[in-house]
Amino acid sequence: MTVTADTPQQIAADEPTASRRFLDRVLKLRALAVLAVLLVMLAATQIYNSEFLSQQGVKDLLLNATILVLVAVGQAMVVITRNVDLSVGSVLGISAFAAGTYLHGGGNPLLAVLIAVGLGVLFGLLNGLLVSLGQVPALVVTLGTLYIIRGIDSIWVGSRQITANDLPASFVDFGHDGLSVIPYLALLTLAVLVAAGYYLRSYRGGRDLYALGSSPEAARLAGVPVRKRILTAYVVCGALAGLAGALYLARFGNVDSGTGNGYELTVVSAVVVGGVAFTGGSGTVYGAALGALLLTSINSVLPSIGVSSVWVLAIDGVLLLLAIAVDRIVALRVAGVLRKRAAQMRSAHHA
Amino acid sequence: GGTTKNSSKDSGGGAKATASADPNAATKKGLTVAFLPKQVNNPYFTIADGGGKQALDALGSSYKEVGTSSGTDTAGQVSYVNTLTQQQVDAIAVSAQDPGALCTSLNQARKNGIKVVTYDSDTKPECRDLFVSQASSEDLGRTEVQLLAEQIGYKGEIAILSAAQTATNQNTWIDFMKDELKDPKYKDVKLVKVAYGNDDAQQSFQQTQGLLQQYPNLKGIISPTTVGIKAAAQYLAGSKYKGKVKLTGLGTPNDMRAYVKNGTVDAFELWDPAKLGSLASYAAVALASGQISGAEGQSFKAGDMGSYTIGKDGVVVLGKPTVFTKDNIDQFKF
Amino acid sequence: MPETTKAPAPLARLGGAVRWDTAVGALLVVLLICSFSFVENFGNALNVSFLIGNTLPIALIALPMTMLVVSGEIDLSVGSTAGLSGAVMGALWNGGMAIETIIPICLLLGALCGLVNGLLVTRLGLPSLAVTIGTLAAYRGIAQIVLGADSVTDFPQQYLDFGAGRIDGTFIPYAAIPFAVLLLIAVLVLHATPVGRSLFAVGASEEAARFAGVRVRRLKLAMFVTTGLISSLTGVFWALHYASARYDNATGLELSVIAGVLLGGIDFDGGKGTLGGAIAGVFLLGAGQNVMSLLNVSAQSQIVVTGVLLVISVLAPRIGRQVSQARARRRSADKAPAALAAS
Amino acid sequence: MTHPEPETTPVLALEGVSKSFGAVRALRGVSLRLHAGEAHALAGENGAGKSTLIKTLAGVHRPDTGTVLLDGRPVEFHGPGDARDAGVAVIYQEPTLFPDLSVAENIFVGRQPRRSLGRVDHKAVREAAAELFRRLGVDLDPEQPARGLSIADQQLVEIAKALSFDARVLIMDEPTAALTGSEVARLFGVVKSLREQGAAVLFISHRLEEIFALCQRVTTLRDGAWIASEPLDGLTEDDLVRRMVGRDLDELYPKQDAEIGEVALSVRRLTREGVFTDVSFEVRRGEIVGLAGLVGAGRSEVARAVFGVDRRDAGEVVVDGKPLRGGAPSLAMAAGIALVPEDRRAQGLVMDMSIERNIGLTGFAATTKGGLMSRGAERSRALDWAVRLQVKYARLADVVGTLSGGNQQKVVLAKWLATAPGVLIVDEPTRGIDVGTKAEVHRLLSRLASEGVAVLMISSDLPEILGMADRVLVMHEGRLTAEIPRSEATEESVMAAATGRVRRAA
Ligand SMILES: Nc1ncnc2c1ncn2[C@@H]1O[C@H](COP(=O)(O)OP(=O)(O)OP(=O)(O)O)[C@@H](O)[C@H]1O
Ligand SMILES: Nc1ncnc2c1ncn2[C@@H]1O[C@H](COP(=O)(O)OP(=O)(O)OP(=O)(O)O)[C@@H](O)[C@H]1O
Ligand SMILES: [Mg+2]
Ligand SMILES: [Mg+2]
Repeated sequence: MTVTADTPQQIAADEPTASRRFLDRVLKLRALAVLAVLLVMLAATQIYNSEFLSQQGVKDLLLNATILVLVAVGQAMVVITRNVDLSVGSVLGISAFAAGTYLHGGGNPLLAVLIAVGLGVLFGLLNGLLVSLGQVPALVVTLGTLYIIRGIDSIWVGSRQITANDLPASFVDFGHDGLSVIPYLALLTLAVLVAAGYYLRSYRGGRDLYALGSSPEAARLAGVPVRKRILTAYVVCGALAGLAGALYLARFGNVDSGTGNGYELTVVSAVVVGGVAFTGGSGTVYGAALGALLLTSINSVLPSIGVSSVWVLAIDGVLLLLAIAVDRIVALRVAGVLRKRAAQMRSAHHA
Repeated sequence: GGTTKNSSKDSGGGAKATASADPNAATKKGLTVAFLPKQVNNPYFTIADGGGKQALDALGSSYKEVGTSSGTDTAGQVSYVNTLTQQQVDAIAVSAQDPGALCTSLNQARKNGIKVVTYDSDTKPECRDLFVSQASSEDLGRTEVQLLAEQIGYKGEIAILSAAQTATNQNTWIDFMKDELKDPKYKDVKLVKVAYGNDDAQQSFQQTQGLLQQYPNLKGIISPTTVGIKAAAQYLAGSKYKGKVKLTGLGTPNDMRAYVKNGTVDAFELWDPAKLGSLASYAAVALASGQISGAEGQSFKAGDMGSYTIGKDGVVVLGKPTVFTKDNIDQFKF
Repeated sequence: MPETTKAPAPLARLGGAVRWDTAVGALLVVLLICSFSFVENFGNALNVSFLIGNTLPIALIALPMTMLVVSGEIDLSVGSTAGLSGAVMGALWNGGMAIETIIPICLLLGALCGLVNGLLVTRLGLPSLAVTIGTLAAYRGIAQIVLGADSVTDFPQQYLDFGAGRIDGTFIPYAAIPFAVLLLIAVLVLHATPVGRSLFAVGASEEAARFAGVRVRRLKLAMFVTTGLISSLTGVFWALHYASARYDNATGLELSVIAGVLLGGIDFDGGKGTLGGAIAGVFLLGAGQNVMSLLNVSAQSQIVVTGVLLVISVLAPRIGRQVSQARARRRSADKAPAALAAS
Repeated sequence: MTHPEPETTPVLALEGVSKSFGAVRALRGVSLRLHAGEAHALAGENGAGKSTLIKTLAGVHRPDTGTVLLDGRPVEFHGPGDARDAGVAVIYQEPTLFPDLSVAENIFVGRQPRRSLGRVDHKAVREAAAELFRRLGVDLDPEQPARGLSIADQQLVEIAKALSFDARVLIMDEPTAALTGSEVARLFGVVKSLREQGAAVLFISHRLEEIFALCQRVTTLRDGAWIASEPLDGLTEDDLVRRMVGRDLDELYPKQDAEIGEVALSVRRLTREGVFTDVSFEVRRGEIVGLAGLVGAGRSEVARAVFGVDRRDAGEVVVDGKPLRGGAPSLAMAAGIALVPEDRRAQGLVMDMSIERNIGLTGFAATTKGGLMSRGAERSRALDWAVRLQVKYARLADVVGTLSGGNQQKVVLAKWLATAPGVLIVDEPTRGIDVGTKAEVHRLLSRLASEGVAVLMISSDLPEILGMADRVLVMHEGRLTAEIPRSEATEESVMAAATGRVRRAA
């Protein structure tokens, strides 16, 4: 899957100091590229349809993104360790329903959120234990738990559903109110995002996640507590999926046994578009969040410029391909430029 | 040469309903009727199938329900038909995910002596004995336009938020809606767009947002699907459009209660799903007892719902839908 | 990776004796025997033909998917490719084209879909997971554009009969015969030709394979094209088998294929597994579902069973290995009390 | 000055340790004592159990029997972390870096200096790494990612990592295998000063002169069994070899004179931008041409471009008078070229595949009948070469990753020699190979040359180049700087060209 010969890093290694700065810029550019695509898309839509970035429009954009961003942040942490959690959709569904059941006919909204998070932690723990203790492929295990949790959910929920009518008004309002255009849900998500980003960047635990994703064998030899770290990543991922479940409940006011079905593919796309490599060890949660924002924005943009929904799916897919392909082409070009520069510098040095 | 569409007109080939029926035959007891809804765990079908079970209990026959947990798993539905054929049930009541895909296996079942009733969503007529329709498509289509037009004062732009683009019943209703709009009294009402939310809460949500952004002057939305209307209502309730943009369509009272009460929605309609299921049971038992064969003009008794007559193409219509408003919604608990 | 350095030789040998793919095959046989004897209606020809017919689409795609996964790549767009070729088949049929022309066109289209995947992966060096998530949406979307809300059902009867019928007097669906041929070809290619060897090498270490003269990109491209081709074949079969061409045919098929292949012991890191195991895994899931339906197990419980099977499929060999490791350690500790005393 | 066994308690010791991997008994009742302030060498053939012993000391393996003693007290290390916490720093035979992390982070994983609130102090990490590189005299940017580092640089990072511990015990498993003279000298300087400060050192190398240069005592292993522990003073290289091999050594550089034939490989003005420029040379049949240079001079890159693994930007390669299209190793193989790459783990072998299949990977043409492979043919082809090269293995179906480092290298050689190449390019062919086998490999290369094969030998082992090559090419910073005939090739002349002190005479 990797093109060993032409990665930008390798070339950059040739001429430390000069290329170093260049590399820095390029790496930052990576996240910037997704951001740029996003901004251009939003701006173009706004030009086409002036309602798009109205107060309501901005609020909607942010609200649409929150749930996916939360789950994508958790997923990114797991993917960075060279694992994956496919069960997030199922966890989201079951914890949303659990919170809803508790709130049904009155209950403390805060406690409901805690219940959802708690359930998420529980499933995260289950996944984490299976993956880290069993040392088995995460893809299989979490595909298994995806089915198991979904099955348990539908057996438990049956045909029941939670509707807005069953929920306290304060909770439902929390789902769409905010500080002027910024919804509370978005603020909460932002806080989680920054916390996760800071932890990954500036704590030993966070750096360990990158290390063990980069090379599990080396991590073991370096004395990194591999199992503990993987467990942590899964627990965080589960907790965030649970939290997302609670927010889903508040946002949509409606949960049944199908909630969150198929969500894993969306989450994985967001993470991939955001530049988190499935081979582990690289990428950031900010990238993943941007990827999520891009994906949900596409789904807001297309209806609001009146693209027939017949076309939406195809355009979605093509845009996703474009996003990753452009990113890759830019990276390859930069690598080429760097190599030539190194050559020039060397011949200058030689002369 | 080759085989083209035109060269093979005589396709299909299911057992056509024969007219040999004895209206006075005794109602058999101890039959097994299997319900195969589009999707198990779907509240709507749970109510409908519940109605079917009650009727079967009353008739002294037994009920079972099987089905897929996804509403678009046609292959799954086919294999359930096959399983039921293997288990030799007496009749199958099925809500088809696809009008054609079930044909082979349903005809296979009928060859094995199993009666097939479709309800809620039909297959091609030659693949079943009877279709129990929730309401005439014409009624549904026209009344929804009437409901909305009234709410917006017969003036302004409207849009439709449907389910999947392939949903057969939705499309029939939408055709009738368009037809209704041709009436001169709707000359100021303009249908600007049909959007598809694929019966997914989130997609329906975003489609509603898109409609409102694309048509800032939108006055009303018709959503002839229970998932769509719920999602649209939830979005409107939390946005600045609440109360300003009217919403109607098909929804269940339980889903919509909160939005009717908080003023997001004035009125919407639906038939009683339990009665639909119940009628399907009566029809299935009547078929299995030999009282009817599915031919036009035959009639059968459906307990306290009275007697029903089979119409053209083997269709039995349940009746007119109920309109729910603030005033009557609390009387309905489904 | 840690396993390879830790797994000692005799255990590897022991692991070799009870390899997971063999175990899955055995499990399948046991399940079939039990079902024949104890489950009413299971054993009759009609049911068996249903079972095979319904599992065939998954098994078909599992053939190239196994090879692709062995080479370290994955294709999630198979269901959409199948759906797209079904949709195109429906649209062309509606347009009055002869079915004998339509089917080759659909197959070509499938190969093209695979080619697009393959080029994006091999030329641009993009991860196949990401690429095929993208084309999963794109191909399905195109199918929707092509056929829209239509559902085409009036294919010629002799073709529908081929898709759904079985050889008179037996339980064997007509379609099982071409499948058997393809299976044989696939087994030979993967396990007895240089191409297969190269696939394993590429999956286990792409760089080492390249240094050994394997034309990695070409090989992968060919695998993607084959996967697309077989997916479209499946799409055509699907439309005939269910007598219905719709844009959403075969939705979610990729997950069933992957579940089966995983259950059959194919390692998604590449470089490991056997086709026999993968096909056994696919049929184990198919037969399991058939039996559970006959036993009136609800769809929800079936999902749980599938999940549990998957988890066990990876945990069981692992636990087995650990148990035998512990036993080996105890044995060698017993053998050497003298050495301990000496220290 | 003699070095009797010190009376003090050893810092770290093994007593009667045995370790088996299934049927393979890698260690059998081995004892070893490491004392503070002493450098201890571990000698033995490939597969003797040296790396296994180290991994036992480091807590990677748990001994089947016997004990590990820390300061005279038995300890049980449950993992590499425990050993590290006890002050044991280890450089493993195969570099184990995190390719995605920066070089600096690689050094300090899990031990990063911290600021308030437990936050990692990124600046301190960077500076500490830079300081370590200064001490080692290495020109590496702490910020660059480890991905793409040459084997030598990787090894240097590993060394820096081990030094950063300020450990009481420093264990090094063939740290010098990839290094050239100057780096080795600097490493020894640092290690000596650590030892003088009281650290205990355990050192493994197949270059005996290094053992004599650095160490005071030596323990020899043979087939997993302890042979001797003794002071190095008074021991000769031959003595040591005899302990290791159990017999006297053949001549190390058995250069046969071969008849030099026509040009087999001709490389003209080959250029890969940013990597090497304008490289032209010829190799004739029967000739062994050495390609020397400092680490990073671009020798491996030239080999890769000739073989077609890397694209070339300009220039041409001609084999037996026919131009060779670039970009595909399969074409090069068809033209009769074989390349034994420098990184056996990443490039030479598919580590998860069996020995026979690895060797078989280059021989499909010979083992395929009617499109299908013959397992028998594959096996006998593999067996033939495994035996010729004296690979030590249990079964040919064993996964190649379980072999010892040196035996893995032999499998790579077998894999390529089995193709009966007309042009053989070997990149560091004897890295990590024990003295006995090294002589074997040399004899083999020599014989191949005499049979008319054109051999291009890249090596960082200068004596090897001088001992084996008919002609020495020297590269410096991506250019050929000298071509020296055997008669004039000396350590001085080659080093002068390699360091750029002389320009290639026009
Ligand atoms: N994980 C393992 N599984 C099976 N066998 C192993 C494993 N590790 C080592 N061995 C075997 O143990 C023996 C000793 O190997 P070891 O790596 O200790 O040798 P070494 O002395 O370091 O050799 P070299 O000089 O080639 O590095 C070899 O026969 C090897 O095949
Ligand atoms: N002077 C230089 N400036 C910048 N980069 C260089 C220079 N010399 C070599 N390189 C690069 O350093 C990397 C490492 O090269 P490498 O060490 O493999 O070369 P080598 O001559 O084969 O050495 P060895 O075989 O001893 O490892 C290559 O990518 C090469 O292009
Ligand atoms: Mg070793
Ligand atoms: Mg080199």
